[in-house]
Amino acid sequence: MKRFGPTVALNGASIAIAEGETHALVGRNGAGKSTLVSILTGLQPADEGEVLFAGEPAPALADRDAWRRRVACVYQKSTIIPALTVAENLFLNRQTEGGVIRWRALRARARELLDTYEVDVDVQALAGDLSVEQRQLVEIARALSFGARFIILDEPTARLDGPAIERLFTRMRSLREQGVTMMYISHHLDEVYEICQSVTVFRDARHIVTRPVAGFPHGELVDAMTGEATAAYQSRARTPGERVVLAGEGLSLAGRYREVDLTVRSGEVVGLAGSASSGKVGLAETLVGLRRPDAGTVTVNGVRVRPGDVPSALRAGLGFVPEDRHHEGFVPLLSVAENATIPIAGKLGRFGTVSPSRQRARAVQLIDDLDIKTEGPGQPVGDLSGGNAQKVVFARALVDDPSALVVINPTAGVDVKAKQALLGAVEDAVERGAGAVLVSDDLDDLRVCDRVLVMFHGRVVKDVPRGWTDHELVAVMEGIEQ
Amino acid sequence: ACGSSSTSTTGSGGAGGGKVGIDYPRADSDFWNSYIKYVPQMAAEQKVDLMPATNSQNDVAKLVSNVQALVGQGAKAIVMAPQDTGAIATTLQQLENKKIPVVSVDTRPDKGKVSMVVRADNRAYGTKACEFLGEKLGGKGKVVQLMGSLSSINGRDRAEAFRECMKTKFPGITVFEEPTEWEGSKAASMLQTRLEQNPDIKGIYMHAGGVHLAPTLQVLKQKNLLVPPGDPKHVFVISNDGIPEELEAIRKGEIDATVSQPADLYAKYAMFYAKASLDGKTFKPGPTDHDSTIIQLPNGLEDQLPAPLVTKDNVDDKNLWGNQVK
Amino acid sequence: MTTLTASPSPRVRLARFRDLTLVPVILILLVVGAVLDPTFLTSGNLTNVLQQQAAISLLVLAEAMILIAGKFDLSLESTVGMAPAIAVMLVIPASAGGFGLGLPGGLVIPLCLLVGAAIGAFNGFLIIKFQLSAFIVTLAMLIIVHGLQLGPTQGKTLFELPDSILYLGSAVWLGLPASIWIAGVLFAAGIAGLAYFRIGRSLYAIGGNIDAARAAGIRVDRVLWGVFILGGTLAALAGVLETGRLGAIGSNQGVGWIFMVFAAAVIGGVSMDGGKGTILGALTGVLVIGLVQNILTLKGVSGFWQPVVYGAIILVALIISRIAGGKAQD
Amino acid sequence: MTTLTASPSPRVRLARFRDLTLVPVILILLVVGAVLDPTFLTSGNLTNVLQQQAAISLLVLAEAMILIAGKFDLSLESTVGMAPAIAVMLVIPASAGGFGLGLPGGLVIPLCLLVGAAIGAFNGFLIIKFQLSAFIVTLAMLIIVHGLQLGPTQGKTLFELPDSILYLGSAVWLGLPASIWIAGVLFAAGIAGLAYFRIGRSLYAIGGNIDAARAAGIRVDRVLWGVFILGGTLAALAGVLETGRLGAIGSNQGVGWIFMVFAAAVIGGVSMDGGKGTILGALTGVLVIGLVQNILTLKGVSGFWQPVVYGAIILVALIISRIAGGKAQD
Ligand SMILES: Nc1ncnc2c1ncn2[C@@H]1O[C@H](COP(=O)(O)OP(=O)(O)OP(=O)(O)O)[C@@H](O)[C@H]1O
Ligand SMILES: Nc1ncnc2c1ncn2[C@@H]1O[C@H](COP(=O)(O)OP(=O)(O)OP(=O)(O)O)[C@@H](O)[C@H]1O
Ligand SMILES: [Mg+2]
Ligand SMILES: [Mg+2]
Repeated sequence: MKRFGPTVALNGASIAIAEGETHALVGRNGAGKSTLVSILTGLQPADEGEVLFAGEPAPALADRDAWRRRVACVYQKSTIIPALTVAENLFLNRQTEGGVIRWRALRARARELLDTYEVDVDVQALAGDLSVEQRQLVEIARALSFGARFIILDEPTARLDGPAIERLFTRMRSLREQGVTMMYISHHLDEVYEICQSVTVFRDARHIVTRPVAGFPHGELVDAMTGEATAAYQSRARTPGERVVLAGEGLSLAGRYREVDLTVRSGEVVGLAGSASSGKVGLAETLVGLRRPDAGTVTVNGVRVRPGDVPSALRAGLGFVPEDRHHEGFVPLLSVAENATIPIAGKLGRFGTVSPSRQRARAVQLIDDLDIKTEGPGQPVGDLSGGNAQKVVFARALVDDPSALVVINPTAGVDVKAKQALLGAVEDAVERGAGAVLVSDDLDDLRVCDRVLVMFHGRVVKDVPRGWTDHELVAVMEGIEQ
Repeated sequence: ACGSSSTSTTGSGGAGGGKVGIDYPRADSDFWNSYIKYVPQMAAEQKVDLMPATNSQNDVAKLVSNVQALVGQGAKAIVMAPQDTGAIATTLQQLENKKIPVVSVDTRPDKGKVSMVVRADNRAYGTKACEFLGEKLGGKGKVVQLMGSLSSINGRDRAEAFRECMKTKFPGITVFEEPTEWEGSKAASMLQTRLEQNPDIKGIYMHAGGVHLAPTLQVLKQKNLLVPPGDPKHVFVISNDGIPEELEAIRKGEIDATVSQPADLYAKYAMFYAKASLDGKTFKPGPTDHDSTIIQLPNGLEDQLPAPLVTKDNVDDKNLWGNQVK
Repeated sequence: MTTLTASPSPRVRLARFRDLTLVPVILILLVVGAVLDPTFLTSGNLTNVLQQQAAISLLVLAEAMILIAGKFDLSLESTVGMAPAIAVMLVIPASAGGFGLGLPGGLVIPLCLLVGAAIGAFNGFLIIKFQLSAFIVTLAMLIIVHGLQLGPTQGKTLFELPDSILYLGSAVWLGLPASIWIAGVLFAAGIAGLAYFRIGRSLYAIGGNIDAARAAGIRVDRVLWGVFILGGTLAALAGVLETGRLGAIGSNQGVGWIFMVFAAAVIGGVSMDGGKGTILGALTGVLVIGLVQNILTLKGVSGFWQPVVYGAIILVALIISRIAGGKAQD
Repeated sequence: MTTLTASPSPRVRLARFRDLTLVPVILILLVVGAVLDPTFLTSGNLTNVLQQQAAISLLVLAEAMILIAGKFDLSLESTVGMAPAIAVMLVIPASAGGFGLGLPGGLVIPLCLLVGAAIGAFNGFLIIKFQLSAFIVTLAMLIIVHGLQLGPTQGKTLFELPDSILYLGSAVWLGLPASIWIAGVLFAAGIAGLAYFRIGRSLYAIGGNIDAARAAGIRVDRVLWGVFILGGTLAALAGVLETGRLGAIGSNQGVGWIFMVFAAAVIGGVSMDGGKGTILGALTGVLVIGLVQNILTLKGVSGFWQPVVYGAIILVALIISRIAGGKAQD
């Protein structure tokens, strides 16, 4: 049992993990998974109940070393320290057994560790300079390096692309062969089927079911998570209009992408795919004005927007969901209503005022539309679960009925049902006449697209129409086939 | 003798009556601390009904609010020592409107009515110090002036008088001026640096013995310059204030002189004139019965108390306030 | 999904009163003051407290806005003395210590506000355009601006002032000093502006997450720059009020205020980390500090021990606002 | 797999020298000083600069560690005066202004360090256990601690000091003032401790991401508390050195230092947001400030304009370290 103020995060939940198995924990956003992780790793005490390792009671909360011998973890929230080097992050608080730190030896150990996981990162680089993916890989390498016999991975793949996920799975399989026990949390259920032997479902802070994965139909698993019959998402068919709502011409940004042209029509969803560092995110961020291109122009709704200027893009009718919600997505201390309505603050009252009642009304409507689970429009977004915070960011993108929508990795860390809601929201907007660009590492997301532009080393190499198979698309993304 | 006549002021609570409010300017210098110690003693001697004192910590804004509070609590006369002589004008105006007489100690407000200013002439300090050093050095050489805060009128008066006197009477002497902000740490650093640059410095004028004395001696000691007056390496030091430690240093021959700023007389005559103004007594310019002169100011009167120069010859004089404390 | 065992309203309702955690402290001070000294609760004395705090409260208003936007300004305290001093020197004749430019005396307040705004603009320029640390830029500016007063005035007090600059700080309107009215109106504007206006809300967004604010289309640089300019202007106005109250401009007018300004803002609930706090809260902080000073003065606590009592009361107020506010402070 | 398009080495190599961005500034100052005054480059003068900065440099060392750990301590400056004053009063007779306890004079330095440590421990207690804002707690403590010096001494300067407390600040060892040796050794220890020891590295982890530090098994509270205690102790030691240099303990010893301490640390590259900067960098900051002061004194710049020159040089140093460091400051 775990409470946070009025919120019950865990309510009589229990989980038993057999030695040597890889055990999946699934559930909707806010089901209490991460809370359980922090209790199992000794970061927080449970209000009621106890943790047992191999039948023995867990060590005292203060004895961090004892906990770390028993369990290692990749937390959902980054535990990287940006101002320190990769090498030091890997061996944080165990740089030396005692005595003086020998940096050269430490770097060598770090190099070796990263090599075994094929992470190509300079160990002397500052962790803050790494990309999101690289940071995640460093965290995984660190967790696996403790030599603990029990490892917890809380959504390790939410920020990884296909090949990196594959490498992680290879690693997990070999660990399991060595008898290591793992708890694996993910919102990608196919990963659960691929790597896990048994699965536990949490819902509304309670334990629902634990079963072997084999012989647990996908549909039933989803139903157990959502508590109701849920159909798989069906992307809708539509015919794009003629009007160009978003266009980029001759865009180049040194080190990211080169000479990209792109047009999005009203009623069209254009996907942007590519492996890590292909430049897709950089391109999308240029379209919305977060980055200033070295060359080229961006046109929204026929208006040429000032390069690198978000407000002018928004004024021209753009809405967007940034890559990292914590970084650019929301202001944690401000309420759901306020976060969602920042772009239309000027329209919620006269003479520069913001009418709280109109703001609230608009927010209630968005909360309904996107099915955001919150105490009310007045709750700070910082208190929401990850998926719901992401929905608030979506709400902000949609609040001004944009005619062009750019969404970057919109479903990272979002549960099945929320994912459907978010993709549905994109499609709804497009049906209302908007055009959308959808950037994603998740091939499932890209299925809603009318066509997918594949980028490779900073160039658009192929325009793939609807109807592709995973295999075909991955081949293009990896540069194997043009 | 004081020219006293009895033209009683109206509304001041009548003769002989009324509480006196007092504000101390600061509590972080030895001179003022001695003054603070003398005040209750002198008040008791002269039977002044003194209210609990306030302290404006060298902040004129605090002084203004303190005075408001004192008046609010029923003060019929105010003794203050405004370290910022301009910014008190409005307050003095208000006090005049309320017919509350004001005695200003140590500083002379630029504007606004005061019934009496009790102070020694700070320009005279600077001039005395200049003359002392000039004569000892024979009209040539280099001297350092460790100045106080440039934002204080007394510091500025001493500095200007010293500078002008040197320029006119001893043009052969080079003066280095160090703005120490009444800080010992700055004084030590600046003096040390200046002696490094000009090892032939032969005289030092310290604006405040309380803060400058120990650092100066420490620097001189470090440079092996703390030698008796006969020695050619001797540096002549004249201080200001006349606290007991300065007198002790004069006895030991570490410094040569000081200008004794009479903390006891400040307290005594502050109380005297406060009571006198409540009693309705008034005064006229001219010499007084206590070796001082009252002069006329545009906005009141000023009693210029004597500030003796103390050297080895008269350092044991019992009348020096520095010999009376302990 | 979150299951709510309790109704959410108590939480929300409490949050709304978080600005007012100092109100019990103020009440305690009023009672204590009344018990200790009969003068304390008189309207004359309370008016004095308000008048004495009027100028510094404008600095607290300015600093609260700057802190909420996630920045820092130490140089405000030097502006309090320097802006009116320079403005006055521009209009008075050289014989009275001015520059002798002979500008009309009526210009002195506009000039003063302009000087304040210019200082704020320069701060903003360095901090926003050069991306320098706000703390250290404004620390350097604190020193420089004070020097820019000492230099031209040669450390002297300016006491021959044009009437126009004396008026606001000394006039009485409807039985209350004008400075109280001015501070009151500006605080009301600040409270409303930060609660109900788009521009005010954007300060919270910028202070809470500057990247998110930028991504949401707020013109972050422009807003921040505006806040610095407004801050400098308010500090200059505080200087005008203080000048009128004191009748002259001393060379250390405003010196040492900034610590009290921060203390007032922070015990009033404004976070040093940005994005948190209200103008109303900051106002309660000013009042607490003013009342404490007044009581200490009335009781005539020895100047030597005053700081101890004073600091201890700030600590206690801090602890009370921590307990009532319920959240760890940054 | 992620491939880095550009070779990372130039960037990394630069980062290693980021501590030293002030070295060009120091070189410029040395050249400028030498040109302006022939005394400047003499070993006597440079020794003086180091000796004058020895005491304040210990505060910078303490503050740098506290800032790196993501906290704040303003009260250090008051400890510089209060710790030695109280220690001295404990040992000298009542006739010389002491408490008359008659403790042996040799105890004065240990007592002084103990007082400093106790102040640090109290700060840590309020900040860590009560989770109060470090800025405002230590601001209140700045006032209180200073009051705890003013109260017992009644604002007087303590002139009659035991020899033991004068020794360190005035002795000369191997031709250099002892205080330079002491500061040098402590800085060397600080540089090594923060670069090569787990406890030192844990300060960076705590300042960089306190939750991550906790998850990595660092005993965050204990380390932070230790840093505050160490900070108070270093401030007390600075007080001992300053007392020896000045030969007396004035009632405003240390007052006003804290701004310079922050300026030195921040232009030396220590971030106000925690987790960034080095002790070596902070040391270069101290040197810049010391050299600037020395040059201003040698040139005899008018006291009225000194602050302007001084502040402007800090700004320029800040801009240079910003450009050389390449990153936006916080
Ligand atoms: N520190 C906290 N303070 C208040 N509420 C919290 C805190 N941490 C978690 N919660 C709440 O507890 C509930 C469970 O959160 P938890 O993070 O365990 O969910 P989760 O299952 O990991 O969700 P996700 O899939 O989005 O990661 C949520 O409602 C969340 O808002
Ligand atoms: N802040 C940065 N500074 C310098 N280079 C960067 C930065 N961010 C990304 N890069 C580099 O720019 C290139 C393109 O990055 P971009 O993020 O656009 O690729 P991406 O396709 O979005 O990759 P991913 O799918 O992994 O997010 C990569 O080589 C990346 O390492
Ligand atoms: Mg989670
Ligand atoms: Mg990317």
